[in-house]
Amino acid sequence: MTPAVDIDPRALRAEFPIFTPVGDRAPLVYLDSAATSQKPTAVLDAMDRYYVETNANVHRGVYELADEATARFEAGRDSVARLVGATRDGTIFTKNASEAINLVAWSWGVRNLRPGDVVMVTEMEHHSGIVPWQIVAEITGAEVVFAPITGDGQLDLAWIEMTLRDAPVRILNVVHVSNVLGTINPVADIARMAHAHGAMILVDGSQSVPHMPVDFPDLDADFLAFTGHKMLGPTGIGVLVGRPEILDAMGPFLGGGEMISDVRTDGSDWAELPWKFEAGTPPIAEAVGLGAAADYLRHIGLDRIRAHERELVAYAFDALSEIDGLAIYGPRDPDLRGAPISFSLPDLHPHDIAQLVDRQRVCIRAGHHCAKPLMRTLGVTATARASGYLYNDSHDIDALVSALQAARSYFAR
Amino acid sequence: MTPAVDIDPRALRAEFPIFTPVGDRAPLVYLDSAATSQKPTAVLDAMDRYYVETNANVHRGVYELADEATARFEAGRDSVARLVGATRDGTIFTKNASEAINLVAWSWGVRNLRPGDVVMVTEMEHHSGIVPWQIVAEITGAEVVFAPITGDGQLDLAWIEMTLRDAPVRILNVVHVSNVLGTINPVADIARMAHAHGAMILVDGSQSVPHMPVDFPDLDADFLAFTGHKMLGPTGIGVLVGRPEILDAMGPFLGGGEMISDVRTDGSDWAELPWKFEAGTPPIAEAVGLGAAADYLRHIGLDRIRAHERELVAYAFDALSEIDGLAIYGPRDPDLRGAPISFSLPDLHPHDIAQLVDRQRVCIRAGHHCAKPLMRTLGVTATARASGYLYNDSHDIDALVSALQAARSYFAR
Amino acid sequence: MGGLDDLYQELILDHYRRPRHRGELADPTISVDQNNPLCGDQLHITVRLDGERIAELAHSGDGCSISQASASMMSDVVVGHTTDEALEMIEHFRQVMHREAQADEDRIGDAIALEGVNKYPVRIKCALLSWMALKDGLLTRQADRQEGR
Amino acid sequence: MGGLDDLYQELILDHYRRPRHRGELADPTISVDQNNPLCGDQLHITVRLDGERIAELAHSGDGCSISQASASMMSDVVVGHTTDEALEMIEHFRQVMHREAQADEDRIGDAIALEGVNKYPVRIKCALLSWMALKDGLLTRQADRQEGR
Ligand SMILES: Cc1ncc(COP(=O)(O)O)c(C=O)c1O
Ligand SMILES: Cc1ncc(COP(=O)(O)O)c(C=O)c1O
Repeated sequence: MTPAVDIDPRALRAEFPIFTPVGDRAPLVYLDSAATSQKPTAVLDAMDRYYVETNANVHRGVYELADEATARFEAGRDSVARLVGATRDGTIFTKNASEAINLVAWSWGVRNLRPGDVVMVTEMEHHSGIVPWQIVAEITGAEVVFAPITGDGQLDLAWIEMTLRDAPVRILNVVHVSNVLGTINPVADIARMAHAHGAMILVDGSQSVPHMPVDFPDLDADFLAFTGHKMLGPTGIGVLVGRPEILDAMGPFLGGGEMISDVRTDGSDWAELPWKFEAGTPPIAEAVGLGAAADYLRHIGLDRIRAHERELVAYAFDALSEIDGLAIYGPRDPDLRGAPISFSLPDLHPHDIAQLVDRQRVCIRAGHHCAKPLMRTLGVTATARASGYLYNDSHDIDALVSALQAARSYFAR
Repeated sequence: MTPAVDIDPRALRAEFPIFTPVGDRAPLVYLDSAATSQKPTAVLDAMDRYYVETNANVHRGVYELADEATARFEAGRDSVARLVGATRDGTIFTKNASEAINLVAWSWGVRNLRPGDVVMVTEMEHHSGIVPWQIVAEITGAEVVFAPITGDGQLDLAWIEMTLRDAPVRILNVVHVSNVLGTINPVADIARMAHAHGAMILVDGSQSVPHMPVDFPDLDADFLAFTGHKMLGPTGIGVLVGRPEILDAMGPFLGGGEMISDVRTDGSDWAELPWKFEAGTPPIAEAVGLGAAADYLRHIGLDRIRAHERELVAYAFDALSEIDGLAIYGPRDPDLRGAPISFSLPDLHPHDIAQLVDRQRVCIRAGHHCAKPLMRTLGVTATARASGYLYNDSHDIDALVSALQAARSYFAR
Repeated sequence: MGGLDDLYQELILDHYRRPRHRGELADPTISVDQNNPLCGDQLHITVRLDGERIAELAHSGDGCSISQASASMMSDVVVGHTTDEALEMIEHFRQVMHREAQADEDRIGDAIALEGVNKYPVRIKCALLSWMALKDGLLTRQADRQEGR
Repeated sequence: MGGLDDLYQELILDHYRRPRHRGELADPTISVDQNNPLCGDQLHITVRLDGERIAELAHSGDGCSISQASASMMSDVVVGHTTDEALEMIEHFRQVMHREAQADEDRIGDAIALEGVNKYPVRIKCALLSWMALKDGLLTRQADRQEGR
C-alpha cells in the first residue's frame, strides 16, 4: 500500500513561512514537531481571513456576518471529523489534547468512579494521560495502575489482559504513538480486550492523528483525543472524538453559554452534542485554522505522510548509529514506530546536546518529554529527542548528525 | 477626570481591517461588541509574526526558537496582568471566561462545598456565571441562590447583605457589567460585604475589562474572570486573575503537561503559579495576541474608552427614544451603565428586528443573550441588543435608528 | 433586498399577522412544549386525534414572524391527515430546511413559502420549531402506545 | 558561536569535568533534594554546620554541565561562610541570573563565569538548582530552630 507519489519535503517547505530563508542566517532545521508542528500559509491565511472578513460570535447572531462565522466554524468541525472518520456530533472542540482527556476524567470519572475502581494508564503515557486520572482518582477514591512496558519499548499486552480480567478496570487511557519511544501501540487490539472485560478505552492520538491514517471507527475505541498545534493547526484548540451514545449519557463538564438548552434558577438543561461539551465562546478562528490543517493533511494524504516518515526514521536510525555510543530508545523496526526518536549520548547531558546542536539551528528537544514515569522505567532523567514531519528530509537528519558530532568535539575540547 | 483628548472612532476604524470598504457594499455598522469585538491589525500581526518568526512549544525547549516563543508568550501574560493591576503568578490563561469561572467552581467548589452550603449568583448573571455553579452544586449538594434585581435593573444590595448574614454563603459570582442591562455593579462594595461575612467573591469582568479601567486590587475581589475575544484579542483565550495565596491553596483542576513539578506512579506534585492551572500546551499565539490587545487598549487609555462609550450611550438613549414604543431595559443614567443597550419594539420580535436592520449591514444581537433567568425576571423571552465600542460613533447609532424605522415600515407593509 | 423579501414573503407575513389554528385545545390527545434555545421562544402545541387522524391542532406561545407563520402553516396543512402522513410532511419540511429536498407544495402547503429561510441558517431553527414539536409529540405517543401505556 | 562559548566557558567545563565537593556527607546537619521540573534532574545536597558556619558541603545527583558546574562552584564559595553570608551569596546569584544585578566575583567566586547563562532563560533553572536547594535547606533549618524543633 505504498503511495504512488512520494512527498517532496523541500517543495512543501515553501508553503511554511517559518522556513523562508532570512538573510545569511543558517536555514532552520526543525526536528521538534512532536512538541509542536510548524504551520502552512493555508492555515494562517484561513484564520486571518476569518478575522478580516467575517469575525463575529457564532451560533446566535442572526445577521449575515454571524451566519458566515458560524458556517466557517462548523465547516472546520466537519473537516476535522472527516479526517478521522468521526461523526460531527461526536467531534468536540477543546483547548488542547489535555483538556480533551480531562473532559472524560471529570465528566465521566468524577460521577462514575467509586472507591476500589481501577483506571489503567500505561508507563509510556504522556502526563496529560496520567495526571487527570490521578486527580480524579484522589477525589473519587479510585486507583490508577500503570501497564508496564517490555524491554523493547512495547506495551505488555499479557499484563493488560490479565489485569483487565482480575481487577475492576473501568477505563484505559492508552497512547496511540508514544511521544518518547515512538512505539505504535495496537490500540484496536487493546480496545477489543477492554470491551471484552467491560472497560472503556480512551486513545491519546496526539502523536498519531497528525502522522498516519487514523479512523475512529476502526480503532474500536470509545474516545480519541488529539491536539491542533501538532497537526499543522493553531494553538488553543484540541479535539475529543467520542461515541455519541456515550457522550450523550455523560453529565456536562464545563458549564456556561452555548452548552445549554435552558437555564432556570432551579436547574438547567443541556444542549445537543457536540455543543453540550463546548461551554462559552469556542475557539472560533482556531477551528477554522484546524479545519484548513485537516484539509491540507488530507490533500497530501496521511498514508503518504506515514510512508515518508517511515523512510525518514529508517534513514535516521542508520545515520545516528554512526555516532559512537549513541543509544536509541524504543523499537528498532521502523514499521513499529512513528516519528519521534529519543536518544542519549554517553557523558553528554540532553540539555547540553540540544543547546549545542542549536548552534547549527538544529532544533531538538531535551528533557523528560512530559513522561516522567517512563523516564524512571528507562532509568534516565532525560533524553534528547528528534522528531520529523512532512517537511523534513534526509538533509535534516544529516544536519543533526553533523551537529551532534560537533557537540561531541566541543565538549571534548 | 474626563480625559484630555477624545477618541476618534473613524480614525481608529482604519486600524481594524474588517471595516475596510469592499467595493460598493454598504459599510459595516458593527454594534455587537458585547458578543465579540473586532480585531486591530496590531493583534492579528502579532499572532502572525509569532507563527512565522518563532513558533515552537513553550517552557521546555532549550533552543533559541523555543526561548523566543516562551518570551513572547510570557510577555503576553505580563501585558494582561499590567492591564488589570494583577500579579503575574495570579494571572492564569484559560480558553475563555467560561473556563475561568469553571476553574474556580471545579477546583475549589468540588473539593470544598458541602451539602447546605450556599453559592450566590445574581439574576443578571450570564449563563457562564450560573451553570458551572449549578453543575458543581449538584455534585456536592450545595445550593445556588439568585440575588434579585430591583425595578431599575440594579442589584438588590440589601437582599445580598441580608442573605450573607443569614445563610452559609461560601462564594458570590457577580457580573461587573451586565451584558444585557448594561448595569455597572458596585462590586467593590459587594466584595467588602462578602468578606465581612466570610464569603469569597468572583467578579465576572467579561464586559468591564474591555471597556473601563479595572484594577484588581481596587476591586477587593478574590477572582476576576474575563475573555480575550471581547477585548480586541483573539478567540481561544480567557483569563482568571486570582489572589495568589488563594490559588496556591486550591487543588489542581485540569491535569497534564506544564502544570506539574513531578509525576510519579504513586502521585504527582504541582507546578508553581500560574502554571499549576495551565494544563497542556497553552494558547500560545493567542496569549501573544491578547498581550498586543492589552497594550493597544492601554495605549488608547481605558478611561478615554469609558468616556467615549458613556457619551455614545447617552447619544443612543436620546436617538432611540425617538422611536415610538421602543423600550430600553436597565438603568437610564449613563453614569451607571456600560455599553450594552437592550431594547424591544412592540409587535416586532427581536429576531425580526435584527434580521431587518442587517439589511443596512447594521449588526445587532437578538435573543436571550445567555441570560435566561434575567429574561424571565424582565418578563420577556428575548430582547434586541446594540453594543458599541471604541470604533463606534454617533453615525453608527444614527444608522441603527434609521434601520429600525425601516424595519418598522417593512413589517407595516 | 431580494434576499430579505424572499425571507419575508407576503404569505409569511400574512400567516404571522393572522395565524391560523392559534390557541389551545381543551381536551387534547397530545400536548407538547418546545423551546428555541436560540432566543428562548416557547411554543405550545395541542392535538386532538380522531383515531389516527389529526382532527384538530392548536399552537400558542411567543415567537418571531418565521416561527409563528411556520406554526400556522403547519397547522393548516396537517389537520385532516393521519399521524403517519403528518410525520412524512414533517420529514419533507425538515429536508427542505436542510436543502436536502426541493419544496413540494402538495406535501407542505403554504409552508412552501418558507423555503427561502434555508438561506438563513440561524432562522432555520425558528421555522422548524413547531414541526419538531409536533414530531416529538407524535413519536412520543406512538412509543407510549407500543409500550401499552 | 560567541554566545555559546560564553555559555560554556572553560571554567564551567572545568567544574563540570572535575566537580569540587562532589559526594554525600555521612552525618549532615542539613540534607535536601531539589528537582529540575524542566528535565527531571535530581540534586542532593548535604551540609555539615559548625555552629552557624558551613563546615562542609557535598552535592550529588544527575545534571547537565550547567547545573553540575554551578553546584561545584557554589560549594567552593560557600564553605567556610556563615549561613547568613551564604544566603546573601545565594540572593546575589539569583539576582545575577534574573539580570537584576551585575555579577560580583567577591560574592560568588567562580560562579561569576555563569553570568552568561542569563541569556538562556531555560538554562537559568539549571544554574539556580543547587543554590535554591541550599537556600531551601538553610531556611528550613532556621525556621525549625525558631520553632524550637
Ligand atoms: C458577562 C459575561 N460573562 C461571561 C461571558 C462568557 O464569555 P466566553 O463566552 O468568552 O466564555 C460573556 C460573554 O458571552 C459575558 O458577556
Ligand atoms: C502523546 C501526547 N499526549 C498528549 C499531549 C498533550 O497535548 P497538549 O499539550 O496539546 O494538550 C502530547 C503533547 O504534548 C502528547 O505528545
